[in-house]
Amino acid sequence: MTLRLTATVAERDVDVSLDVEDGRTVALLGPNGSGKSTVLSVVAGILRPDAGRATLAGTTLFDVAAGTWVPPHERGTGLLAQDPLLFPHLDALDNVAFGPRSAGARRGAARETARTWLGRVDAAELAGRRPSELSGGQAQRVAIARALAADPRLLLLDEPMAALDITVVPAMRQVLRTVLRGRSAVIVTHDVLDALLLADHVVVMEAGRVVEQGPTKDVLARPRSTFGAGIAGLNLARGTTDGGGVRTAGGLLVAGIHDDETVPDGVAAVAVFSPGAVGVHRERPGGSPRNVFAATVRELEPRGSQVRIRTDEVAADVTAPVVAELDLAPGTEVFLAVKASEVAIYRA
Amino acid sequence: MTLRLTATVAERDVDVSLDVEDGRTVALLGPNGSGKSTVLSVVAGILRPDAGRATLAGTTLFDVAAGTWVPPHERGTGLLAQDPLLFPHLDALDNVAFGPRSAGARRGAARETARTWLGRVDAAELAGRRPSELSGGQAQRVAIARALAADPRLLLLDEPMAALDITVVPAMRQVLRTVLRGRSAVIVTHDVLDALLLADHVVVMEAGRVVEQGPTKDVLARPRSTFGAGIAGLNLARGTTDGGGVRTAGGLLVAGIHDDETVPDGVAAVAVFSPGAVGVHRERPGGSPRNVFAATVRELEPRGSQVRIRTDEVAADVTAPVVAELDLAPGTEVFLAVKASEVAIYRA
Amino acid sequence: MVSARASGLPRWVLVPAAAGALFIVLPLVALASRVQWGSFWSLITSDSSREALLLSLRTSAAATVLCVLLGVPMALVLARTSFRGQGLLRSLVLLPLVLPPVVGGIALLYTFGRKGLLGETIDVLGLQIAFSTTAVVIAQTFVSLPFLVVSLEGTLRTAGQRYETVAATLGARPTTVLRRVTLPLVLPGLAAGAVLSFARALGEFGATITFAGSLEGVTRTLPLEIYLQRESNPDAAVALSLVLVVVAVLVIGLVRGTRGVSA
Amino acid sequence: MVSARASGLPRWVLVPAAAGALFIVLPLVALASRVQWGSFWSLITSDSSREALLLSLRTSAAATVLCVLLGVPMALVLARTSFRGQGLLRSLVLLPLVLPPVVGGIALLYTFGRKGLLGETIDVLGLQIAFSTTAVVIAQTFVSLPFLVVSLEGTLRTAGQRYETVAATLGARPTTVLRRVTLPLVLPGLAAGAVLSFARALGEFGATITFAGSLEGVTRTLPLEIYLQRESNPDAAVALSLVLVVVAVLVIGLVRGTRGVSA
Amino acid sequence: GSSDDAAAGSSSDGPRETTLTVYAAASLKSSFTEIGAAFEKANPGVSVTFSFAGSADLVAQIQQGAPADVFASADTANMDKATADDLVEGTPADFATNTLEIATPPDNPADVDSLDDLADPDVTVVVCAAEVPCGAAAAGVEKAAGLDIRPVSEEQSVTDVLGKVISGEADAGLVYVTDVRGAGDKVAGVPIPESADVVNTYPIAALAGSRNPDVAKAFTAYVTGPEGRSILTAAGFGAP
Ligand SMILES: Nc1ncnc2c1ncn2[C@@H]1O[C@H](COP(=O)(O)OP(=O)(O)OP(=O)(O)O)[C@@H](O)[C@H]1O
Ligand SMILES: Nc1ncnc2c1ncn2[C@@H]1O[C@H](COP(=O)(O)OP(=O)(O)OP(=O)(O)O)[C@@H](O)[C@H]1O
Ligand SMILES: [Mg+2]
Ligand SMILES: [Mg+2]
Repeated sequence: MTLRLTATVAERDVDVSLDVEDGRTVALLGPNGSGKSTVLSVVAGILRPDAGRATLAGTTLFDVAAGTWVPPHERGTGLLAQDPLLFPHLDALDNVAFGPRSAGARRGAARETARTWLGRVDAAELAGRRPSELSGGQAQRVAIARALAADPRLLLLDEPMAALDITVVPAMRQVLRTVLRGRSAVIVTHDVLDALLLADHVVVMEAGRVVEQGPTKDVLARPRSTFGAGIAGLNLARGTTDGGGVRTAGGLLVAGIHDDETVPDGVAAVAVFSPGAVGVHRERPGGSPRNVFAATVRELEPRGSQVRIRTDEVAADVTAPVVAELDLAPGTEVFLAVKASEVAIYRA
Repeated sequence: MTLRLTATVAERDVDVSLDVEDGRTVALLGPNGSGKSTVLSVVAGILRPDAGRATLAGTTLFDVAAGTWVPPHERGTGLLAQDPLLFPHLDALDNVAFGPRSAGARRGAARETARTWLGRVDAAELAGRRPSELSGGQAQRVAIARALAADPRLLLLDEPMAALDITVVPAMRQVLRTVLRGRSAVIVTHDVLDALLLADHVVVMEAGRVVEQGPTKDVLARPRSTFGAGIAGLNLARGTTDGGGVRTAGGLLVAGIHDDETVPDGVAAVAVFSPGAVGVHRERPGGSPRNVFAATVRELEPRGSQVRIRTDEVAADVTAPVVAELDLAPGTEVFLAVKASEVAIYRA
Repeated sequence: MVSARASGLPRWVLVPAAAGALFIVLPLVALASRVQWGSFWSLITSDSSREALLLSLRTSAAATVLCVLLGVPMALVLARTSFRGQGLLRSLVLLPLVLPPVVGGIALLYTFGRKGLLGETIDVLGLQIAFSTTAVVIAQTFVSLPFLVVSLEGTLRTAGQRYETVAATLGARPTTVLRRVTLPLVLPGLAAGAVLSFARALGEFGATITFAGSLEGVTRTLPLEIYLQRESNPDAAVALSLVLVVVAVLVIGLVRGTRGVSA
Repeated sequence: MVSARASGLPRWVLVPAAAGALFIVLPLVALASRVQWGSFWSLITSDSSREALLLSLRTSAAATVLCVLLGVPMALVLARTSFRGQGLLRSLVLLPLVLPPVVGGIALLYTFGRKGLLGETIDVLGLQIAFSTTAVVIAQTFVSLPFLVVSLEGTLRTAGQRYETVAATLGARPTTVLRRVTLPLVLPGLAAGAVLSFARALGEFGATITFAGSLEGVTRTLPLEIYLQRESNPDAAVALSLVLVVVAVLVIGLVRGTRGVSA
Repeated sequence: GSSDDAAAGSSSDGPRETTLTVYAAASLKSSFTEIGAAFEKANPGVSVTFSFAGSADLVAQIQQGAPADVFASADTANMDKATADDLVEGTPADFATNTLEIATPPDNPADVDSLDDLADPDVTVVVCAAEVPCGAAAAGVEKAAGLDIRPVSEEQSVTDVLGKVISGEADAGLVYVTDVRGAGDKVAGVPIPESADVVNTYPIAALAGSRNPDVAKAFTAYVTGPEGRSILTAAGFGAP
């Protein structure tokens, strides 16, 4: 079930091209409003693009130029939308049984299937409830079961883990892993763990365009887009090569180690470094670090044994004693230092 | 604006008692369906409890026994519900201006206020859009702005960060910190960071009951409930004291260090230990660790430089090289070892 | 996920609502107060009254079924598609409401009558519509259909089509979506429309007398009987009207009770 | 957050929908085909016709306003509260639909007439209601009110009250909720109800002639004029009916156009 | 009480604008409109307005205090109701009569040329219901002729009978002579001698509640007088 898609939705300023290889899962990442749900809608057939075409396993889903349009129910795609939208007049069981019944199963068989799926998402005891009697997370689980029970050839999941409490997320991820095995799927998520654990490929969108894509590990290890770096938890500076570093639009020079020493000056490039490599000082440090930036602390995020210090541009991870010693708090003026040897520079 | 609440909602099996001190923020945590949204609904006045009473700053919100019931719009409470539910016939600006206008502001002034709030949640450019033209995360931001613009005495936020992309979450948290300063609030969340960064107190609910509450740091450091431990990222075993350890219902004995050595045997207690203190082995280890459990790996979660190994009961954090060396994958049978000195035992 | 009846209506709404209710109920009370209860029973159990009542119930039920069969698709097309001339069509559908019923009857005569537009076709088919019970049903359907279409279209628009879209992404064919999602969701509106249609059919007079005539047991429905009685015995007419009213209340109550309109 | 027209209706729905449309449109065509266009113009511009038309428009507009003022609160009370006897009240509200209009007119006479239930009260107030233009408006309101109430109640139930709840938590008083949330949300349904009421008022005949009489310029609306014309000149009656139809289409189209019912 | 000032307004001071409201049976519409116009011409300062409806409607309205000055009924039964309730000033005067005739479509497809033909089961006949005056008359004629007519419909009014005949739906109908004449060339009339036995009488009366009793009396006199008579005769009405 290979999906090949190019589509333009002018009204929403979305213009993408995307492939999902047979049996693979693609994680679709991007900031709010970047067009992720729009892409899923176009593939599912509930939104007509202004241009483009798509094929699934060789058969055309739509082709604007040729005037072809396969209606949603004939596409073999299954969509879990961002809003659970359970049918209010059916109980949870019949909601989940809706897909199998639409595919032609008898009532009894469809309910059996539905019961199985409800069990897998740990919602078996909700079978008889109306959607209005479910909590947010319970509704989301039922919606997941409903999407999976329809057993589509291509599964489109829009933030499946939203509203789930963190104690069930690992189990749900386990369920999805099993379901996604050998099936083509696109999964929209805001959680890097979902991308790492569920997806083979990552596609990053910003402002309606694909800004980066590739195998999950590569994208997360060497992000080329701001959002990619953000989700990977890395710092990223974008600019052009200048000697041994990257000069940003703001004029700052970030020194680092070139991926490929033959790159000439003036080429678009990114400098990427981990928050763990950033030192925090109250006074401007002397000595070895080639990169020192003045910044204001915005937020302190405890992360296990460490604390992430967020400034406007750069994040740094330090240990709790350091925070106490430097008396860091939101608003504190600090200097951030990174050794050039910790900064990876490569073409953007 | 001190809130004192006791309420029973029989139909949903919810029975809680909850206080919010003047100017403080309480984080309400708990698994899906534990009754968090129900509590907020009761306080906001959109759900009538079967018993109980509530006062805000001394004035009664409701008192079932006395037959008192203050309607929602006279309570001075503001609710951001789990579902954004923006008014479909108003654009984003007028949605946000709805609260100020209801409070009596003129159209112009209300719009001015609304514009400010939209700006603060980074949604200024969405002012003219209808809700149907917003992405999920954009709608959530507008809903947050709408709740905040109403400027209530007591703010009730149900999963405010849901649907937001991770790059805006820190900024939004910053906004909420500012707003919550000096204001009484209850915030429902699934993210421990929200609790840590926004709340003074934490209340943990399970199955409609409050199972644990206290200052945020205490609860997260020494959780007494399974969910509390789960959200704090700690392992927890519940049982009764037995010599130097805790005997679980399953018969397992977890040895550890007693908080209070004078506790007799047979008292309800919990044993808590961090995933970092858990060693992972392919063969049953000999030597010092007093606690060794056989388990099956369910999931590997990369976490920065470490990998969290999840089994059915216990989580362990190890470094990536260890994973490679032991050839860990979901399904691998392992032995988990914890030194008794790393296990804290205290009364539940 | 929380819904509650706690929010409430402004109090003052009760004042015009009560005024409206009085405005409708008072005339009914006035009517009831004029009934000569002594002769009431014998009057309404007379053969002709009973036959007229039964005929009315039968034809109105048939007309309501026809209205649902034709009107639901019409409302769907008006609410869920868009095409040129849709606005005009929507207005045209309303016209039987505006047309004085007698003129509606004339129009039906011109269409289905012996010398009407379709007269020959119908003759060829060997059907005899004029002066038959079928004609009564046609007349009632003609005047009642707009009620169902208009009120259902409003409900369909208010309900939106989000759930229909979801159903399609789950693989449901349009017919399945219609049967298992759209119709159940708009059931309150459909029931309201059907009740309106039934009530209108039950009270129908002008088009029936013009198009179908008035023969006891065949085409003389209760409203026609009431008219006739009024010429000779106004008291009987009032009494029969009350019977009509009571029957209507019963039937409507029954339908509401079993279908659970009061959500 | 995605809505689309892409899902679509099953094709076969078009068949009964077209049948229904034909069923309504054909008689209108038949009617139009019988009009003697030669004398049409002189006929419909005659003084009495013009006066009747203007009177009809004025009174129907007034009746529609009254229907909205009384009917919206009634629909709200029926849809958003629950009390004992609500089912009965709902059925009672439907009754003007069932009552043959002439009987409705009699009931109104018994209520507002000089010897009616309220006759003395009204006399004391120095008002003369029966046989005046006011009486026409009352008769039209009486028969049209149920349309608005029933169709709006259906829409209110379908729309649910989630948004009303949200508005209350934002500090909006019930009146504000009503004005800024409930009414805007059910506007399509309200417009549909108002159109139904207006159309019904425009076509009203039986209750008017009984309760208000048929005085030229005062109470003789277009349907009454049509009825009278039919006694002497059936062609004129048909021509006038067409005028009524065209006026109705225009007015409805105008209302729809400005209020944007077609969402 | 209210009649005094109105009377004062009209009697002595010569031509002041007076409005006379006449409640008349709908079947009288053409002739009474004509008579009204003539009356206005003869009495400057007086304008006549009509309320036309079924006789039963009109009586009900007069009983409820309708502001009527004159009532002209299409039958004696309804006038009797008004008299019984003391609504009438003086005694009603009969001003016209009417008899039945067979109406057929212009081409007379069923070849109806006598009352006997109506008993033929192949002929589609409509008549008025026995409850209304024209129906009572039809029943009388039928009885007098000793026939058994099986109508397909017993209509509520003459207009309804005519409607069925004009549209060709019925082959024949029993209506009044005046109706056949009023319908012009849309129907053909077949006179029936048996109808002479069953004559319908039209009474007129000034009403007790009139504000212009003098003018009301003048109008009734005008209708029963020669001017009214000639207009009525032209419309096909018989003399009382
Ligand atoms: N119905 C609509 N009409 C017009 N514009 C829309 C509509 N729905 C969404 N948009 C706009 O299109 C863009 C893409 O929206 P989309 O819903 O695809 O974003 P997303 O990536 O899913 O965001 P999120 O993470 O917030 O769900 C956004 O700018 C949004 O405002
Ligand atoms: N309208 C309702 N009628 C009956 N039961 C309900 C209703 N709404 C929720 N419940 C039930 O009440 C319990 C508490 O629900 P609530 O919405 O408060 O949970 P929650 O803690 O907010 O969960 P989540 O994290 O999933 O949002 C759940 O078991 C739920 O199924
Ligand atoms: Mg989205
Ligand atoms: Mg919740």
